[in-house]
Amino acid sequence: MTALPAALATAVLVTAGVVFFVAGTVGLLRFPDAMTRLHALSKADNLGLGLIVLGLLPQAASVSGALKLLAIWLLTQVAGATVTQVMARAIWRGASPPGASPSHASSSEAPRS
Amino acid sequence: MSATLVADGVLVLLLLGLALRATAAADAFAAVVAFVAFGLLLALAWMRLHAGDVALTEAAIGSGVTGAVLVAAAMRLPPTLPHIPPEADPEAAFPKAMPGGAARPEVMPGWAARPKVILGEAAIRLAALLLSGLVTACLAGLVLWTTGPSHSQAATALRHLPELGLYNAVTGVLMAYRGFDTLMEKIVLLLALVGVWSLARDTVWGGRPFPAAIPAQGGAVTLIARLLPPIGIVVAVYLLWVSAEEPGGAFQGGAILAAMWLLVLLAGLRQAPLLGSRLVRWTVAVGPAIFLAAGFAGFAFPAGFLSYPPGVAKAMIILIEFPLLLSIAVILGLLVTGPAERRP
Amino acid sequence: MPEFLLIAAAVILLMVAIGLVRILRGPSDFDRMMAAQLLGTGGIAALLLLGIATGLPGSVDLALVLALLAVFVAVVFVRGLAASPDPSPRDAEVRR
Amino acid sequence: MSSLTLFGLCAAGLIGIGLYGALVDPQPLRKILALNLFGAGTFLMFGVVSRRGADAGLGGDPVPQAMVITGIVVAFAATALAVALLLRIFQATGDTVLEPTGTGEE
Repeated sequence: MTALPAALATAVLVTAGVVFFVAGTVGLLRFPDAMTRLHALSKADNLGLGLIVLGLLPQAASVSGALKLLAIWLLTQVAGATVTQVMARAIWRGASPPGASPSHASSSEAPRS
Repeated sequence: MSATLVADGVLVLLLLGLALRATAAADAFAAVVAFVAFGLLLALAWMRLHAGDVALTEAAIGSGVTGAVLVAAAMRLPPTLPHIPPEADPEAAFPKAMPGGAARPEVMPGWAARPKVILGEAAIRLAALLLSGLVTACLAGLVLWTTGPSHSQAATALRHLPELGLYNAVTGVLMAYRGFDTLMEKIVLLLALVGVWSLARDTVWGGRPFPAAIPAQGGAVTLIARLLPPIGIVVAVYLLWVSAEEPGGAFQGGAILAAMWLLVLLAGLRQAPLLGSRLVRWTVAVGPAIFLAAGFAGFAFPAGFLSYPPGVAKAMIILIEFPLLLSIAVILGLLVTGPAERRP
Repeated sequence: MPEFLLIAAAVILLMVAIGLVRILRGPSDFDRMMAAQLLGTGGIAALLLLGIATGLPGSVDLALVLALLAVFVAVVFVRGLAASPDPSPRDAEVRR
Repeated sequence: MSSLTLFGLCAAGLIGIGLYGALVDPQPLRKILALNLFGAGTFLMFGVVSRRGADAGLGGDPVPQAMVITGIVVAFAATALAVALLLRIFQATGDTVLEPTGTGEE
């Protein structure tokens, strides 16, 4: 169906992407606190999805389809990075006042009110 | 084939698990998170059912915009039941120590003191369980029992599409074959908006939504709110444009536009509009009004209400759909922001 | 090739399912949001894999829409829509 | 067991879960959420019917699909109205609980 080099590239890149998803999930479950878990999540977000989109590029049916895939890739890269930053800041602010719990006491400035 | 079945099986189990989580979670916020995740996966299921248009609608409206409404409500309401008997200490009812609220009580604390109610409650739960179990069993039996192809109106719906210049059958059904439904649905949206607006206190009528102005955020939120809306606008117009041939449409595009607008409001880059302003009222009304006018224009031709004259059908549909896109976006956004809560 | 992509999609969905334990366990709402974020990303990946493997029309468009909405939802979760404390005194008492 | 049957069973399950939640949960917000799940299940059932009606070269019958799109939008409108009503009740009374029958004041 597809040329061998293209199929090979897809297989390698998609597999690598899946590996990052596995790593991200394991990290999300096993890491000790919110910040480190966020670190794990961002790996799945950026590298996992990025590699899979790159891997699917050779399989795209048309040039416009490939361009759309690239647009998705760009969008998720930028969005993933900024969302991670937003969340990290909210976690940081929510956790920082001594003795205050993130989801309750600091409701006037951080994270959710 | 079996790989598809495995993927679908995982998807179905995930859907059911998230639905259970959304009903069983003690914490309202956790339930809403599960619901949004559920909607996202449901879009995948719609894709697998070869319903791309529905998948887009579910993702944008069923999960995205509905999720925003529910999150806003979950954050303004107490996490569990606020109904505390006078002697109970609110601190004890809602311990503040656990960040995620893991220690919050599952049920209303007052119930523990009322054994009679517990009995009644158990009976109600059992009856509800039996009833919903019965409904599920009947439906499941129906699904397993009837396996053949179902009666289809696909051919009927397709018949007139070429004359309309449309190749996406779902758009064709929405705009022509059952255009009356679509018109009515706009009216329902408008009525819902009127209903939401009517809940404002008299003193703030015509004012702005949200109890106070949202301050500008700065940082990454502002960056996203500046970066994403231009992309979102392109995607929304694209979705409307391709809806003649591929999955897409005014609702899906409108929901994306609404999400982008809400993003800008959340970042504090713009203030929510005065609900009494003439601009808001006109924007909300223009799409449905043009649709209605086009419907009445159908009387000028032999076919009657909501019929499109041959030859100019496609131009007319585009003329109807672009104002609709704008109106839908504003209506959806205003349904999320809610009634006026501060003075004009 | 389609078989391989489908298996990859199933594995990712499975991973996402396991990650959802975080929605269940928390402990903080941020952990729940992270699990939802992972679900969004994994959902987009699975959708692209499924769509390209089985040639579903519009799957790439849906992925684009999901990518946009995932950001929107994440910001809504973090920021909240009601940006200021509610005037009702009762609310302050039981506020999350 | 085909994929389509799986989705049909999923729809039946969702309807059951949603119905149970809407009947039993005393919090109105959670009732609204459960009703949305109920609706999602109903729509999914429609989707299965639509897919079984695949005909004339289409992946599914477009008429149920269009009805589901309308349904999702109307469900959203109803949800938004219900939530606004709930928030207003909470604002006015400081309470959101629908009293269980037969239990007044303590």
